[in-house]
Amino acid sequence: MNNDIYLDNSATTPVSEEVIEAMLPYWQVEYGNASSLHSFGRRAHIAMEESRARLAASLSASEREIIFTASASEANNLAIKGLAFSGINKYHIITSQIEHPSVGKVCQWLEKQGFTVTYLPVDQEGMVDPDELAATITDDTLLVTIMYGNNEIGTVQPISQIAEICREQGVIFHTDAVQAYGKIPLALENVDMLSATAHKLHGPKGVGMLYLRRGIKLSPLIHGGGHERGLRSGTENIAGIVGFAKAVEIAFAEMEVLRDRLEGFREQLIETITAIPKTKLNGQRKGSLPHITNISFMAIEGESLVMKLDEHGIATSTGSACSSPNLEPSHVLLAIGTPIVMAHGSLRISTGRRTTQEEIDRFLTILPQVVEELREISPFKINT
Amino acid sequence: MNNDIYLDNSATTPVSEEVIEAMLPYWQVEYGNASSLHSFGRRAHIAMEESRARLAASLSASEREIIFTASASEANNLAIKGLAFSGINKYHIITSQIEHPSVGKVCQWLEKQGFTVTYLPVDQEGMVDPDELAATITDDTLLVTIMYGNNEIGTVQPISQIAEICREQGVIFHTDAVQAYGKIPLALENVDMLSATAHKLHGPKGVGMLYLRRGIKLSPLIHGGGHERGLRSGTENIAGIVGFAKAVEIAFAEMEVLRDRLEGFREQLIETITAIPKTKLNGQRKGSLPHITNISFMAIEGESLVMKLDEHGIATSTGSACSSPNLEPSHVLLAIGTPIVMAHGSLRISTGRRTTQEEIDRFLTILPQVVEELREISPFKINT
Amino acid sequence: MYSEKVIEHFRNPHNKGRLEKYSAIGKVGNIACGDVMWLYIKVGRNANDEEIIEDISWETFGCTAAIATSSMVTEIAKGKTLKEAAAIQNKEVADTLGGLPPVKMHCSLLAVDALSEAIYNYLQAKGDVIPEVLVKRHAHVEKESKEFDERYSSLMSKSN
Amino acid sequence: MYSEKVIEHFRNPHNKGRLEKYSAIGKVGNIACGDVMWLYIKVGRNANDEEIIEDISWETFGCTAAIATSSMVTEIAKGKTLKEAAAIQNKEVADTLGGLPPVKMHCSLLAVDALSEAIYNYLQAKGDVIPEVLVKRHAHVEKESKEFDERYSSLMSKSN
Ligand SMILES: Cc1ncc(COP(=O)(O)O)c(C=O)c1O
Ligand SMILES: Cc1ncc(COP(=O)(O)O)c(C=O)c1O
Repeated sequence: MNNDIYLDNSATTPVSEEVIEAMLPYWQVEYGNASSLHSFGRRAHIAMEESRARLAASLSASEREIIFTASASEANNLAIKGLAFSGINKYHIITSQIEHPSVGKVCQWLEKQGFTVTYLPVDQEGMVDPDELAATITDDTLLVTIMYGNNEIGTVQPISQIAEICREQGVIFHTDAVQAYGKIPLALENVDMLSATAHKLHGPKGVGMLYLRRGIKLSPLIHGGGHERGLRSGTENIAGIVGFAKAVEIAFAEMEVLRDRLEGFREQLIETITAIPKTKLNGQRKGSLPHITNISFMAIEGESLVMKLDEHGIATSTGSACSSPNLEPSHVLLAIGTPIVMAHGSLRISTGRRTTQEEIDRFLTILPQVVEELREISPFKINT
Repeated sequence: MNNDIYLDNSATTPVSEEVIEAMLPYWQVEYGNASSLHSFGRRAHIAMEESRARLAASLSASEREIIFTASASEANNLAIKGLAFSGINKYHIITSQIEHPSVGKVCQWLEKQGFTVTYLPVDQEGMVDPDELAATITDDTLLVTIMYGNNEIGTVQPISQIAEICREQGVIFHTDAVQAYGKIPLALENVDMLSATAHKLHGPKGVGMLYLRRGIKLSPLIHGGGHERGLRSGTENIAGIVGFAKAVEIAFAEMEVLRDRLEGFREQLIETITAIPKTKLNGQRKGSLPHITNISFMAIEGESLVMKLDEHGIATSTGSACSSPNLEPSHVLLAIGTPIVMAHGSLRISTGRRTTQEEIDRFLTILPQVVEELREISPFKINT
Repeated sequence: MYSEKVIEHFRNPHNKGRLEKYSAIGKVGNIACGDVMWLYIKVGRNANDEEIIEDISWETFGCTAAIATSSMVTEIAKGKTLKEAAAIQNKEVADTLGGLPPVKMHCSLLAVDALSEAIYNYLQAKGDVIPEVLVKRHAHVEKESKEFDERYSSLMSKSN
Repeated sequence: MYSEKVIEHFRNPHNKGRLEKYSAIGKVGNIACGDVMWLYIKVGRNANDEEIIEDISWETFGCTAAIATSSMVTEIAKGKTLKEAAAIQNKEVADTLGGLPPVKMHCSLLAVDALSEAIYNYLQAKGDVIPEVLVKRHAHVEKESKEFDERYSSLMSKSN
């Protein structure tokens, strides 16, 4: 497996050695339940609160504002449904057409419960227009939820502008920052809620968090023992939480250096791949998340491209939702106006902390061969 | 820490060495996202499905019937709210007075949403009366949820009788089997849903499961990418899931032997402790969960007993909800008719896979001294 | 999700490309759905003087399953009489591949459709009687293609 | 949850037990709430001939915080004049213990109440004028005790 090249870091990341080391004591030695009175419990509780403090610091927030969940999906659901059911008599939500399903599907579900949802369009690079957003806010608007950075194409939204508009209009603003948190500096001044997850930044799977600005009331999704200030019950996953905090610590310490390196890779990827005929970069040319590059290939179906690369030990993904039963391509690519044919042939390459120059070079040698192979067996011939 | 005696295994358990070993590969080597198409993803998916098969086998269920969650609290919420919101036009739920808050608080919340809930009383040993249960079922009854074994006093309910009644009456039956699963053989013939969690049986915190009989439709709590057959979205915690399956494998392989050993400890604990004046066993004398022993001490407040034992390196817990702001003692102890004073002075001793005879002996030497000490500083004198 | 056999056929597909000399083509699928299959047959005769599929190949734009089923359906059909070939069921293709994920079963349908279309086109060009089964399948393919076009245009307008 | 100082006082409580000779007792709390504190004072006089708390002790049924605050309030009060002792605030007790969890703040209240009650009882028995603050606190303690009794009976009936 040593030869494998993992370029799917926006799906999930390998857990860093330091993170595993940080977690290890919390299974066999410090295994207490953080609610227990005895020393085992107290030490677990301290470890949890130290981790919470670290996450809070990363957002310049206070500890009371961090709620641990099991995933960003849960955090998104808690933020949106929790506010929807908190008893505020407002029934309009504004979001974008390019959200992750854990925001998009929640909004669709709320529509069935009687809410009205505005799905803002985006431009060709995937950007929401803050003016357009401002124009859709009404007296009935409960929440605006716009993701920070897109998971398929890497586009970064003008969050500080959007958040400021919401603050001025007295509307609560939530952002799904799963892909941006720990990768780029975040502008959070007027952000009321923010979701993140550990496994996208070299932490363990199964831990997420919601930043919840003090004073905002939510209805819990999971009732029970009253953990996390009553907002999320269930015995806390101490090892996971400690691992999350460690991963965040590393991510913030390394952010600038890593970002430069990944931006370098991204430049190289874009240059080399768009030199292949009939290809197109999806997303922003500049200002994008550093770790995501999404490119479409005419006359190739994305899934088979991923599978062919896999044959060479290269892990990537496709924006096209080929596995979805209705066979429609990615809603994100369609939202930015990608022609269907190109939307079916998209490849997402996402780098991470472990990615090396040598891997990028090797990938860029193999990719054109694979593209060639697939175009050869396609009925649509591309004159190269 | 080597001298510490951990007797709080119903709060949580140390993770077994074999379980950690089983999990280890899934952080740094097999870290793929189980939804990914490439080999990393496929291997993660296989690991998850093998784990699912193992859990299914432990319940004589099929793999499709196992839904992974992050905790039993989540599983209980999913089972109860998920059914409540599934679109069946029935609005009556039957439960008991001694459920875990992740069932009890959900029922209370549903009452606010317009449901009617019957909280069945229990007898002095904590048993629900199946006839009484049968009598409360109406045409409007959607669900009966009764826990398998109680987490505070260890009482095991007549689940097969209850489940049979529900089946006959066409009412869906759910059981919170957190404390019983892997500890005693379960009678599941007519059980429709069952919740369990890994961290109570020497698996990791942060993984739970819901067994959901084929054909029962639930509304998801967490919408999103459609994981777990659409019932619970969020990237799956593969390491945790693999660890859960390993812990279950061990628990089932060792069940008989461990049960005998823990029952032996329980006998010894009951004999020795109830020999201390003004004490009383809470729960069943026979037929209880093997790992839980709950005893009340007159004129002692439970929390300080736990804290005094902790001074001696002994981890236990109290049934009294001393940390709850309203200062009311355990709802379970009150439900079995324990006088308030005794309910305030309860101690729960719970053993596990790692508990040794030597630890039990040492605990039983220290406990009477500690009881004596606390009674000495109490205004209520016990004539010993 | 995919069986080993599917992945094997995807990695080393049989009968790929365009036959130099072919008797007919069957074209199915729609680029808007991400699956297009062109199937080429060359018809010959066996010892009993029955018309058989002497050679066969395909060109496919599509996912792993589309490519693997293209490979498999041509393997199964090769050497069969036209009548036998027309009787191949998509389930046989999927089963021989060790099964397909439910959302991918349509690929095996596409593959047998492509084969049927090729035989249909061959018989029609020759002016031969076309068996009922092929006529029915052809009608179905036409209908789907029309539906796809409609869906395609709706998707296209969505993407503006 | 508990500060180091709380745990230290819980483990090695000061002034525990019943004074052999005491001038008055203050009894507060209710067994139904899980907290009962009895506080004993022995009154003497200082060099200025003011009445002081010469010795002090307690017996407590209650949680960690109840025991730690019993220990701490008696430490703080010892040697103080009655007037100074009557002015001790629960916040001082809690702060000197390095803080208490919010749900446990009532223990520090209980502790100063017990002290106030002891002084109140002492002064009342002697027929002295009772400072306004002690009268008020005494009224409050009486009221709480009545409320507790009501709650207790409701809890008792629940547990049948
Ligand atoms: C009976 C019972 N049900 C549910 C739970 C909740 O389990 P978890 O901590 O996994 O949410 C527990 C333990 O906390 C329990 O003992
Ligand atoms: C933008 C975005 N939001 C939410 C999620 C969901 O995260 P999780 O898997 O922790 O639920 C993901 C990744 O899957 C994501 O990329």
